Amino acid sequence: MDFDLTEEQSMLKDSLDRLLSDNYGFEDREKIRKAEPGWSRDVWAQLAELGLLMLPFAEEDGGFGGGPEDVMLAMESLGGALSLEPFLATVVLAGGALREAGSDEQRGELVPQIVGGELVMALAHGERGARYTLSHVETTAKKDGDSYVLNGEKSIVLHGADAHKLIVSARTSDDAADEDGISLFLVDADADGISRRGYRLQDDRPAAEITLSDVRVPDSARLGAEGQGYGVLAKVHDQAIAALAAEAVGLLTRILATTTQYLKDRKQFGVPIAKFQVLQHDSVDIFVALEQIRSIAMYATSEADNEDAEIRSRAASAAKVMLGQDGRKAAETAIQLHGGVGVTMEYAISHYFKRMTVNDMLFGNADHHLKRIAETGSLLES
Amino acid sequence: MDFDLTEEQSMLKDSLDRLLSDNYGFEDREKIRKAEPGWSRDVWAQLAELGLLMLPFAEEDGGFGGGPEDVMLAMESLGGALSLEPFLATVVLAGGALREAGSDEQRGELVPQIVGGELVMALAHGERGARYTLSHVETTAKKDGDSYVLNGEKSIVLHGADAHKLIVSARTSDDAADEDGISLFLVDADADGISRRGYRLQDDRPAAEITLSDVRVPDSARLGAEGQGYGVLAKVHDQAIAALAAEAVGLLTRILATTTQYLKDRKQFGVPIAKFQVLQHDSVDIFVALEQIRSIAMYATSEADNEDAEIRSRAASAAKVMLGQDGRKAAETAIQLHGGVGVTMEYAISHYFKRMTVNDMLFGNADHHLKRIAETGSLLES
Amino acid sequence: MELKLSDEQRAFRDEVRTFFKENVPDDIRKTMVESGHPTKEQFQRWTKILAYKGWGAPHWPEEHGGTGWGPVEQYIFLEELQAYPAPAPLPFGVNMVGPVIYTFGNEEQKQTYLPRILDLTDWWCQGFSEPGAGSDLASLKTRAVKEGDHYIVNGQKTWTTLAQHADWIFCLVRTDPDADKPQKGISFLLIDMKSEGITVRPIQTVDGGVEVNEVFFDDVKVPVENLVGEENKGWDYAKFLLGNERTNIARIGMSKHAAKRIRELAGIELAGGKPLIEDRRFAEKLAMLEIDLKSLEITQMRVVADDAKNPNAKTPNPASSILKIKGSEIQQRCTELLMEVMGPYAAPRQHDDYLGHNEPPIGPDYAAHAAPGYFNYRKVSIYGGSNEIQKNIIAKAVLGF
Amino acid sequence: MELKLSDEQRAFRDEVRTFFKENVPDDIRKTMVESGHPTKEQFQRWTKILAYKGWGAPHWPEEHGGTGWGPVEQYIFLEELQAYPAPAPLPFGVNMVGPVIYTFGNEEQKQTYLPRILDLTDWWCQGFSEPGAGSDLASLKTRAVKEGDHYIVNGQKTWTTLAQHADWIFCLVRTDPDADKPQKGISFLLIDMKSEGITVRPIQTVDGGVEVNEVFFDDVKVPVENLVGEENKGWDYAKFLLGNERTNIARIGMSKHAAKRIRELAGIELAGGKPLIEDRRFAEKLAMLEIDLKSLEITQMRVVADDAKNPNAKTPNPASSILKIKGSEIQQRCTELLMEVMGPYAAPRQHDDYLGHNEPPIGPDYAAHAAPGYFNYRKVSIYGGSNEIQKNIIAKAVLGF
Repeated sequence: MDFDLTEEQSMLKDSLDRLLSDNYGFEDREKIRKAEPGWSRDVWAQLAELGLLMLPFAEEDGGFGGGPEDVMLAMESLGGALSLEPFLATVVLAGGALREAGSDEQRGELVPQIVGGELVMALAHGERGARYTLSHVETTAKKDGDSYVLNGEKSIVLHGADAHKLIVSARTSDDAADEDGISLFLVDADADGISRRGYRLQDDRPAAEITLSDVRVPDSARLGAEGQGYGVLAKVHDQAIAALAAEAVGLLTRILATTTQYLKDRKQFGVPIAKFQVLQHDSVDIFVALEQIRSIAMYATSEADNEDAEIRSRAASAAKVMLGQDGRKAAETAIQLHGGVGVTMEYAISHYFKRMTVNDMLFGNADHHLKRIAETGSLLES
Repeated sequence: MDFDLTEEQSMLKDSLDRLLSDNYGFEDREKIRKAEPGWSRDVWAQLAELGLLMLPFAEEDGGFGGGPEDVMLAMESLGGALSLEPFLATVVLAGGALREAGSDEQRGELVPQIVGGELVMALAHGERGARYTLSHVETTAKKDGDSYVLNGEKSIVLHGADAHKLIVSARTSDDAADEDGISLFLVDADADGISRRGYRLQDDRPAAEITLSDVRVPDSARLGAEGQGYGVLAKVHDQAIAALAAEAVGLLTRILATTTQYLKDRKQFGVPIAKFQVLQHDSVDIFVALEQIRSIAMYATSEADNEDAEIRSRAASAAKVMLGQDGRKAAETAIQLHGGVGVTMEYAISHYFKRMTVNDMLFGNADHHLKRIAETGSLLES
Repeated sequence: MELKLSDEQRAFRDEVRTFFKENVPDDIRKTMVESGHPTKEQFQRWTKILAYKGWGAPHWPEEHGGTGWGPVEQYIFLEELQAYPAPAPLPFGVNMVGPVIYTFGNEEQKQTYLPRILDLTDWWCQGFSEPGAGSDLASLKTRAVKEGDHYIVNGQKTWTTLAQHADWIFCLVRTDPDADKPQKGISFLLIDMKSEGITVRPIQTVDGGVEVNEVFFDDVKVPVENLVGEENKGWDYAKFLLGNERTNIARIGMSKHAAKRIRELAGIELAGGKPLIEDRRFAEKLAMLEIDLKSLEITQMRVVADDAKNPNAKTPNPASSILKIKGSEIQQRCTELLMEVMGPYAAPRQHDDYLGHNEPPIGPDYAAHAAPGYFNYRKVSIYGGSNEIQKNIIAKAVLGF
Repeated sequence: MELKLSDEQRAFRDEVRTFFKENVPDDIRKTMVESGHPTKEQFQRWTKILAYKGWGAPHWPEEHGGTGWGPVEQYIFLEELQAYPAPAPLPFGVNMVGPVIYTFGNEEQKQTYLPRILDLTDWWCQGFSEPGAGSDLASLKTRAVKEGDHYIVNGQKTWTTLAQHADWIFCLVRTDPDADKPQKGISFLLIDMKSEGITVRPIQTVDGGVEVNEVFFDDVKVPVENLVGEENKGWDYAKFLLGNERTNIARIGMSKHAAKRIRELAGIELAGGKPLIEDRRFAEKLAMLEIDLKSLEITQMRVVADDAKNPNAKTPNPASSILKIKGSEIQQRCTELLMEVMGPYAAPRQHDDYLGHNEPPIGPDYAAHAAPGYFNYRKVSIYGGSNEIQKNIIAKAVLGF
């Protein structure tokens, strides 16, 4: 039982927070989100320089040798700043698949580029027919000599339009929703046969629809064993959920601070509206949600590397349920407490609200994960 | 679209409210509940005299010829007084089965006795294995010459210990949970082979466990066609739910009045606690629940005689869901607003809270009815 | 007690329903179904159709060009309209300034403005709110100083809905800054939006749209004949106007349409290989929504019936006060559930305003407006007196706190 | 960050767990599982077992007969105890008056009272609350007038838990009615319940039990040596006592046991022919409860770890303030869900108090206490500072309102 940061972690967190407060204030972020590509290559380079992009990679691959806990600290700070940078896409999602399934050669080539901030990657997994079923893959990879030919459409790929390399899930055997038969492939984003349509999510994060038409990749581009991609995807998604939970702690910390400050500043009929008990208690509800989500984020993080997939994924599901319920409710409350200005784009609070809303749609919403937990027995026995 | 009471209804309601306020105040009721049989034969006689027990019976049977709306008015007033009288058991449940399935002869014999207050009846339907499945009947009725022999156990029969006559559901064919094959029988409560164990529900209403061992009744005791009892039971239970919804309006009206008065009277740190905005808003939530439940009670009542069983039962289910959710929540809020005294038996509020709680357990709880509605399509198209 | 419509009422409903079916242009209905945000041209075209039928102002007396309908007919009309769905008459002219003009305005004002409201020849907007004032309307700072036969207006209004389309704005302005109470010394002015010195600045809302605006007045000259009623009595007219606002605040018809659409689309979208509507949790959430909506519909009918019975009642039916609270909650739940139907496809942003777009949709073509609708509808528990304010009002007026 | 126990902590937990397994009498565990209301004899028997082991007062310093454990050990002990489940040491002696005596009492008082608290030779009860005072403790009216070597006490206390079993009561009494503030002029007295002039009147609670009482004082003579600390300084000691109350307020272990039992019984009770636990809605409600509980457990651990790190911190970890709110909500949801498991069989009332009954059960034998437990647990969001008060405290202390 230990909740202290190491000295290294404290220092990194301080540096990161300073970097973000200097370069990622609301006005900075407004400029970034309104321009292409929707994130800041300059900030990304600074994050690389700070060592943030190396955190979860193994030392032998050129990383820092950290773990989910370090990602948690990073995501919390990035969340506080409402970051639009490709950290989740590159380091957590694609990077996670690389860590989990990449060969020595693959890691040796790519990790240093990620760490250096030169390589942006994306995990191209979602498909139109999947909704939240992780094993739903219709994209096919047909073996042809010593290469594979990929065909299919990938949807809502985070940072898919600006990634240099994609990790694509494709079916090498079995049927659409089977867990067996999914393989992962490293694909250059500008390979022949790939077309991408970039857009923004409701909260301004960049994403893309990606079509693969007869995209040919060599055997060596396969990540991990053929047909065994599901386990990798499951783990990576659980880790991504833990990361979103940490992000939510950052979001809610800022939501709470912004809201209480607003209530103290805003006067009506001559008194600060913070004097109204109902508004105070609503703010307390946000505080309670923040602290409870902080706890569940720690839980999901502490299990994120667990090799027992059931324990790991139940912890992730528990966190995702709370984000979608308590987290979203808290964000809605914050909007309500802000009144009219809360529903304008001119106040930061609406952007936090949208991030919290969109996060519920990623990697399975609250209902999806509640069902998953309910179907797998008690959460308390693990 | 018309929400006015007729002159007759207004007069009856006024008389009933006067009778109850004269004879059924909290102290009166305390005496009644603490004695046997747990209700007042004296008040029952007065209710009969007032004409309350004749309301829903046909004029040709000696009744008033009223309908669910009249029952609604009666139940609302009885609910306000937290009545322990066998109105629901005798007039709504058993009386309903009699109205629906009784032969001219059966009605001709029994209705006048009910109307006169001499005959208390109970519907002996529930069984241990049923939970909330209405068609679950394991009690058997075996044809033997020109009589039936009944065997089985009936459970949580409202007013079962003090009823003079029972209407017993028993299976004449098919299997435990089938809708077909259930028949209804009129049985003298002191017939050979019947043993009864009386007790009180958590809110002090009398109930009983009833065992039938080789209870022999003549063919003429069958109520309605053989094997066709389910439709009767379904209708009667929908009507009982509408009656409980009306009762809840009475309960909540009193809960709201008691609570707001308490907040105005109770002082802490020198000021009435009614000054606290949070407690005011909590009271408003009770008010909102009351008005919404008043509306849904009207809906269930207006459909309670509908021959389209689906429309009728969906309206009843809608009401029951609101009673179990909004109604119970409002009662819990009232307890919380009362603080310590709210959890003592010495304040009326705890008794209202218990009635509201127990009502959720009768005739299917909120979850049961929500499932029923969700399975049968939209509520809005009817 | 009879919850169903009378034969006469049913006939009226059928007439209204048939009229919508035959007269609402398809493109306008489509816009209502998809986004709920008609264009200016669509509003104008549809209002002219309504006005031609004589239904431009459902609750105005006949002498001013209204329908002369009672509360029940108005209720039926609006419910049917929302459920079809078709755009409701724009409230700024018909619900707000119109009744002020025919109640407090002079003959010339009535002649000039009322007919042009009915067919949307004049698009009005509302100049009440000011920055930082919120529910404390009376703290307004916009000044109007009389100089000869004009007022010179300076100041700023905000939350002015659809001001970008407006021809006229009705404003509360301070004409006597020395009055002993902030409510005194306020006047009610009608101002031509084409006047020199008016600037409209759009406020982008959380859904990406520009529904509201700031309106700046910089030495704007307003003829004295544009004063409604008496100078410094504007607060009375404003209270009258706000008192009319509760008409159809529950928007049952709109939520009914939304619930129907949720059910329809949840029958198309698949979750785990089966239509989402067959998912028990989803189906139960929708059922719960419908139960609350059914109950509120009857609450609304109780209020309407009461209004019809007591047309001049000073104190409204206590149940009316919950229409705003429950109505807005239900509307919000509709937008949330619709968003949930889309699953991940509520996430992509497909346009930045209400003007539509030409690119093919990402995911299903009905997904684009789901999240913006949810974002946008956070407003319904904020505006028109936030739900917290509504509860304060009930606590005082109904519960006697 | 490490959420798991260290090897050392795990060893301690195993020791505690083994001790309970080997030493909690079966009948006492059964009572805890079924009703959570041990009899007086059971409390006494169990406390003697704990005391014999040296664990009578988990959080007292060793010099007074306590364990000397740090926050982490205390936490583990209580969690394991609740989860077993076994009765927690009665708070009135061990948590409340004991620390007041060893902190503010004189040597003779320590010698006299502390050992008898540890093994429940003396059963204490609390005389703080008075009728109509609620959270406004300082408004107390019970008077103590010094006459020679006695105080003469007159007045009334209420909400006195288990006073019917008590040997002693610790009371706040007003010794100086003319003090300039109500908090001044209050003294802290220890009163023998056998004293002449004391009457105990049970208050029947909503569950039918008699857990609380009114205690009347009619010219009760109390020796002056029963004064703790200084006269008129009682308010300070009371504040100290109340400040200790947050120990284990979340009762995670108890809720864990409850969740386990709900799951077990929902596996037995059938709904529509299948175990209730297979009903999706029920299973999801239980899962939701477990998620909240898991999260609160970690919040509790954060607070415990913080306490262990900063044993003398003046300001508690802000997260500690939510333990009461969420802990009580979760306990209430446990009682509600357990009641729901019983379906209609939660309705029959099978006894009027905690003393058990000899009749065969109506329905399943585990149903009898479900509804009373639900009724009774409404109190946990009321007592010890209602959840509304807790939110006021957070609003002020944490959010700076």
